[in-house]
Amino acid sequence: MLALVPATIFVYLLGLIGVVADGEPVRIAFAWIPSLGLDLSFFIDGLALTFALTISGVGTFILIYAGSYLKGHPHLGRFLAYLLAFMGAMLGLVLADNMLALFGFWELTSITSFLLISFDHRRQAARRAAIQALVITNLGGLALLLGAIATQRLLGHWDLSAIRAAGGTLGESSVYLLVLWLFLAAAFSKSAQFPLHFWLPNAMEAPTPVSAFLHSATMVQAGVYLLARMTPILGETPAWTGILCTVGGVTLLWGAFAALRQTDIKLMLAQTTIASLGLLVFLIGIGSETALIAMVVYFIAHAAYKAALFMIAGIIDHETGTRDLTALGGLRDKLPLTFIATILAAISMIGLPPTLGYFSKEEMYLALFGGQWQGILGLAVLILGNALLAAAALIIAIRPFMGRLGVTPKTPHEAPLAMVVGPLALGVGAVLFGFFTPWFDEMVLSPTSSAIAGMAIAAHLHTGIDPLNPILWLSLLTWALGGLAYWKWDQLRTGLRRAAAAPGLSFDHGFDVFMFGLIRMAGALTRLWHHGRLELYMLVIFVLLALALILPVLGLSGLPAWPELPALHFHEAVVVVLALAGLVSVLFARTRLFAILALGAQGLAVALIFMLFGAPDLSFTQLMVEILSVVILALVMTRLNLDVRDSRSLEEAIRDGAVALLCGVGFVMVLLVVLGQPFNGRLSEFFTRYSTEIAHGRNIVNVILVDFRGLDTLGEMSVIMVAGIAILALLRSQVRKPLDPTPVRRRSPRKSAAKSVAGDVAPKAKAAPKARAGAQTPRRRTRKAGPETGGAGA
Amino acid sequence: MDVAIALLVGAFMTLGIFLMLSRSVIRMLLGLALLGNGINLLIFVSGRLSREAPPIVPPGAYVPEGAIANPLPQALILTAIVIGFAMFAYLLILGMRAYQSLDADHTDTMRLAEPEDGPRPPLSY
Amino acid sequence: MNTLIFRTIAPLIVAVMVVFSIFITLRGHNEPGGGFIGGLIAAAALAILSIATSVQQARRSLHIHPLVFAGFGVFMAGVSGMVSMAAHAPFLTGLWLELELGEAHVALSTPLFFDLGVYLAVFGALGAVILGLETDGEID
Amino acid sequence: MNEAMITTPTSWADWILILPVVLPLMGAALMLALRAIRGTQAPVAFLVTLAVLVFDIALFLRVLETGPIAMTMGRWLPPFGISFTADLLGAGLAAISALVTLVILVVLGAEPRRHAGRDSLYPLVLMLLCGVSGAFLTGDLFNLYVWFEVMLIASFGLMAITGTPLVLDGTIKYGFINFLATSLFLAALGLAYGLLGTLNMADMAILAGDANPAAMGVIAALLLLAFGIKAAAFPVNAWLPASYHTPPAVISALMGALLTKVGVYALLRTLITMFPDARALLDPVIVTAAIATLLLSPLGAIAETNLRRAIGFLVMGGIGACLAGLALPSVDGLAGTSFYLGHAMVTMTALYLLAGFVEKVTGETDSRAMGGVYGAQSWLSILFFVVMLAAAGVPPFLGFWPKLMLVEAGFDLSGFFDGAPGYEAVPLLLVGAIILNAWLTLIAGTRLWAHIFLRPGREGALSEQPNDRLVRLGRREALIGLGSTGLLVGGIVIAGLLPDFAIGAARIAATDLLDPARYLAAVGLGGGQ
Amino acid sequence: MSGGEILAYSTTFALVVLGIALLLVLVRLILGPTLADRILALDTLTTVALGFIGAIALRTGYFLYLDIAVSLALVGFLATVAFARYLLKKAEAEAVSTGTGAGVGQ
Repeated sequence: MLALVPATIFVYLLGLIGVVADGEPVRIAFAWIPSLGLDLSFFIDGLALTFALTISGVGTFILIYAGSYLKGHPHLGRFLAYLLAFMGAMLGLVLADNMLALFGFWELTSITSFLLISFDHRRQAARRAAIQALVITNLGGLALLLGAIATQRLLGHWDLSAIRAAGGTLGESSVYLLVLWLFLAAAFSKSAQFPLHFWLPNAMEAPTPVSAFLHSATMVQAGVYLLARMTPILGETPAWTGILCTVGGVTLLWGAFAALRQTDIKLMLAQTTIASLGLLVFLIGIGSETALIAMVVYFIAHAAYKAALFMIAGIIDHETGTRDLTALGGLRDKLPLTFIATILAAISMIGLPPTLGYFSKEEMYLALFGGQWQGILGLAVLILGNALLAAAALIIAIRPFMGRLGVTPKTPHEAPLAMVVGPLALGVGAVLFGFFTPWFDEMVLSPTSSAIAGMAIAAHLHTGIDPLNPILWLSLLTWALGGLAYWKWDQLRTGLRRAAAAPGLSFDHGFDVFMFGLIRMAGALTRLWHHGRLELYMLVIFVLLALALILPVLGLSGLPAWPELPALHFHEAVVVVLALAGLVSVLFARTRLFAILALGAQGLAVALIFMLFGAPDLSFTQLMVEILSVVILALVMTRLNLDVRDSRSLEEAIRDGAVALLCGVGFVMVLLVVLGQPFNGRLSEFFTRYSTEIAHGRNIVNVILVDFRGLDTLGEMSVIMVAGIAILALLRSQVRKPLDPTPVRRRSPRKSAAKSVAGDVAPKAKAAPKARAGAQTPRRRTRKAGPETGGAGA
Repeated sequence: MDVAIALLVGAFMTLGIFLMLSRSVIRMLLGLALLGNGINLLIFVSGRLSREAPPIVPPGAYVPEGAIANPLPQALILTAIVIGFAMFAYLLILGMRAYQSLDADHTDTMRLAEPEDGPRPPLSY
Repeated sequence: MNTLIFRTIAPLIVAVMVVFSIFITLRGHNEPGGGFIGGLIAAAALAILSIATSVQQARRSLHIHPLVFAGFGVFMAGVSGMVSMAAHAPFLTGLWLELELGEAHVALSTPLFFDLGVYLAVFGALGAVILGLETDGEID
Repeated sequence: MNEAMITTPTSWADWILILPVVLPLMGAALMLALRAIRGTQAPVAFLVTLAVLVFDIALFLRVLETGPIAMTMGRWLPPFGISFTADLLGAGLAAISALVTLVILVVLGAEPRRHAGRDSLYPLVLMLLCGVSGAFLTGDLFNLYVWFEVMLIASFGLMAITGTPLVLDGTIKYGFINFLATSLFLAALGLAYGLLGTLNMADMAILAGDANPAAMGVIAALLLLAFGIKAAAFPVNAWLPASYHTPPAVISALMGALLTKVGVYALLRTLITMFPDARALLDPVIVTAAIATLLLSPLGAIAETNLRRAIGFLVMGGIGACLAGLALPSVDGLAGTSFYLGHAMVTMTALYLLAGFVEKVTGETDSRAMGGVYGAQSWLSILFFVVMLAAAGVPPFLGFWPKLMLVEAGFDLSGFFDGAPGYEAVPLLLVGAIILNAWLTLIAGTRLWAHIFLRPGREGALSEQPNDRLVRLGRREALIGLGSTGLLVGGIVIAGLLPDFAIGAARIAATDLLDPARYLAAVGLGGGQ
Repeated sequence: MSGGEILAYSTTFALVVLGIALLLVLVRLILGPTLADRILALDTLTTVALGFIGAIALRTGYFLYLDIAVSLALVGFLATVAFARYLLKKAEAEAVSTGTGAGVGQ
């Protein structure tokens, strides 16, 4: 039923084909974020339409297939929802005109891909594959973001259509290479180009419909799409051609060889997908008309046969319980419809006429034929790659179906129709297209390749088979090589396996090394900075404090001058000495009580200083606060057996002392600077002037407190109130302590502690069985070391 | 005299910070109290000092006769003293509770939230 | 501190201190003093009472939980600031009402209530802390 | 009277400026005063917060319409009275604070078991909201200090409310370092007063230009240090991961949402609006701190196994992004920071709340011992996933837009893509750090997701076995608690899809931050000076 | 010599003497040797400070300082009381833990 959604979209888009082929791209825009100048704009030209049709077309069959493939799975609904979400994102990606919207859809495809790969989340391999895919594609996505912003900065538009319309190109820009690499990083990561290719085979952990849809036909093609899309803006430079051809060629060969190494059908298909992606990138890199035409044809052909083959792999897996090519065989009679579909898809993959695969091969050889040494090298790469792919196709088409019936975990039966219809239709389609080449040329190929190249291209596929055409001989060579590779597959496979194992290190393993290295480094750094030692946290702060105080003064004004101010009187000096003596006594106090006493003496001295300099209210308050502090300290100390002596080693004490001294000196210096400046007393003058007249109070300080700046006081009294609440809560929390599951190590000798034990044990005993029975009774004083208390006490 | 008090501020800060860097919670609290007093004095000096003329308007007058001490810093410090006292009381009792629960007032023993030999992050997916 | 002298004298001192604290608060607008200092003195009085007799006794003599004082004080201060809403003035605008009660001349003002609020808040919160310290916070 | 007081009457509508502070204050006071009536606390707290939210939104809309507005307490002429001044940034952040507090109150109300310290919980939450609102709306530096202290003491109370040894340890670190930070703020304030002779922020902004540069440098550096600690900027951020995971999850949510953001707000207000000259001197420091915070925080999240501690590191990563904006003082950069602040408040609340549910479901706090939540709790899993992506800044979720603005600001300020030959390297470094941060955050998020949700069982040999310790959430909790969190997340998603309004507002806020003329005019200063 | 001058001289003299007293008390506070000595020193310090405040009130003519002196006199002993209580509690605790009545002091 859900398949109706993509089907409808497909039909709708099909209706646009004529319009687009007439050279009238459709643009739809909604005002999205006017403040950033962003429209949510969609642009449908040939390129977008081809991709969108592929996505919705393949998507239709995939959804039909998936419903049957995962029948009875508890999370089928979840799966289909993710799949639909992915399809929406993918369609958005290819249709989006705005680069930021494109980036958004790009990331959405990564995320939905993550969810789909990890669908079978019970296996670590699936989780690993999902994370790997997301981590790699997300890094590429971020590069895309940077590239998009840079492009907008350089060319002035967010909309690609507007850039193309203005003929914007970055080829001559001084930062061209940087921007190019940003886009390439995005495309290569998404399209699994060497050396970022390794996530794609792992992504085969996903259920087969996902592999068929995301990791062959659509999502991985997003990188190809991006490159095609950016060709008019970034392309046709030596760097472009060089990088794309090199990377694409290497990927093609790497994937093709790796494919023949596999025995798992899905993995083999995944590797051929990598190879095909390399091929597409290679063709875009060449960028000539024929190459682009070849690329478009190959893209369509590949999407059709690869999706079909993946679905077939799924059917085989589903029906036999294994995907191992060496164990399979003789399924021809058991799965006749599947066999037909396989043959059709394989023909296209091998590139036999009259399939699309054939045409694409012809075109690509044509594109390179007769070039310089680069062309010949490229041609060789293409032929070798295509030959290996053909071998893989032969293997997949023949091995499971011919020969003796293999011993498989499940007895094979033909799959339900819903599963077979997709591969069949796609296989037939791949073949049928070959018979409608004129229509195909006009309606699909020309608009698409024109859109890529940014200029009009009239595509024309060479349908005739002309023995004099050297290209045909190249095709024959390809098939011959492919046949040879198929014939010698077993030897080849062993050899390749040995070669792959030789370095002892694979890219895939490298990812683990990177991730675990990152995690280890993260752990080490975190332990380094967040070690849990309060005194060092503080030390950092005070070092910064010293720098903050000293550097600006030294840097901007030099050592401050000693301002000319009146000296102290004797009694004032005595008070200062008292303060100092109090300070030093606090430092050297050997017992708690002495420390408190010294603190009191120092506080008294401060109060006297306030008094001597005309601040009776302050003095008053300071005295009261000091006395109450001493009282509270004494009350607390009676309950504790604390040692106030310094436990620092001498070196630590010197270090701390130096930092503290620097801070102190810094404060003095900045105070001297401030004191050297004229004072702006206008606030106080105002308060003095109006205190009595308007606020009716003669005590100016009090008037400031309750009237001029009453809000401060309101906040302050609420601080006091909250402190009261908080302290009571804190104190009350300790009554529960004897009920801790862990034994109490220390208990104050007071009687009330014993009382509270006696009073609290009973309710706990009553409450415990209830709690075990699951009743959520709010218990008053019992504390449970549950999750909400942060698992404390454990 | 401003300079003398400024120097006193420096002494308060130095000793307060030195005490705050010690590992005993109770000493850190004493340091915090000293630091608070130092900052109060700093505000006091910043508002410039004058001797023995409280900012009080004599009865019957509208404005005080002659120069008076700057009233605004006094109001600010008064607020700061009371707030500082509330904080001091809270932290003191927090320290007491921590002592009772963790069995020492030394920061070395306070490693529950960030265990000394914390778990290494798992190398898995 | 169960010495006879202290136990006998303490209530007297406490009474004097409480009266003195209110006095200091009320005249704070014109002379040194005010809600803070008053509240601190009152809290000190409570501390003396609890040391001289017992926490339970001190708590009983208050009748109300000290935090209720604090809450009420803050609430009162807030209300005294809100009154100016009626006068179309901003928050915490001082409004004065001069009452002539026969011979006496009484000036009622929002700053006065504000200051009383401060007194109650300081007294309540510190009283709660001082009493709570002796009883693990269970001072209901 | 005219030379001392404002004589124009204050209409009742103007009170929306002060009510977000006064209402929770009086609500909390009333709760204490009427503590005999216990059952009323939760509904009262809810109603008060709802009222605050309504007033905040009204204030925000009004500021959007008319520009910054001010109310000077006691009718005294500014700068003599305390001016509450709301610009779009302050009003917006205040509104978001009220919103997240409301959600948290709902989640709290839906919990089956009452927390310890029940009598104090609701007053403390309200006082925290009061302090936060005050800090966002005040226009007076000393008053800001007072609200910081209100906030601080309320957060102390909340954090230690259960009084377990773990919590006490966390609170000691939190308490000492944060109180030290406010003390340093006070010292800077005293020096600023001694130098400028005024406390009103607008007035200070006017006078700061002519003041002694050395002293201003010290003041700005002290403010940076003090608010940097508050905001949890590297390297003075250690208190955050040491403490945020210790209290119950709802309280973590409240703190993670509000406290550090106020620090960033104060940095913006003081260093951008008030002392731009002094900030320029500190640029290298800010840049270093921003880059280090951006890079080290997600690494912490990768390394950490305790779920909520890991989230604490994510909170800090967000702070790094905000600091990056501070180091990119253009309209785009500051708008990015402003937007990010709002985003981080909502997202981190949601993340902590969801972490709380996860802890309830699994009965564990350590992600190594968790597992299998995906199978058991689909909604919780999806919500967590979405919020994680929002935190990582993956489009189209909310976190993406501010990061985009920051990156754009970095590009613009570097001049690298202008085509002109010379360029600044530092903004590009910041851009790189932001991008790497997004990637590392995603790695951290997916790791957490894989371990807690995807993996069927706990770490070790049993990891492929289903976790048999999972508990179902209570009906009421699942419906109301998770439901309200879900609404919050839904809001994040919708705001991420339609960010135009937020971006526009952030732009206006940033413009006012950079050019305080409208701010000064609202206070009644700056004309003719 | 006028009355004012006499007052000025005598208050200066008083301040000097009180200052010396303050320093002497300080010596006792620091040297101890027993805790009781130190507690008494702090108590005396409060008393001397009282005198100090009084002298300043006389010297400046601001009698409002006397109010502070009054309240200091009222409240100042509280610290001493608290210390005394502390010593008692400590002695009690030691008596409980060691079984012997430990003396006051260290």
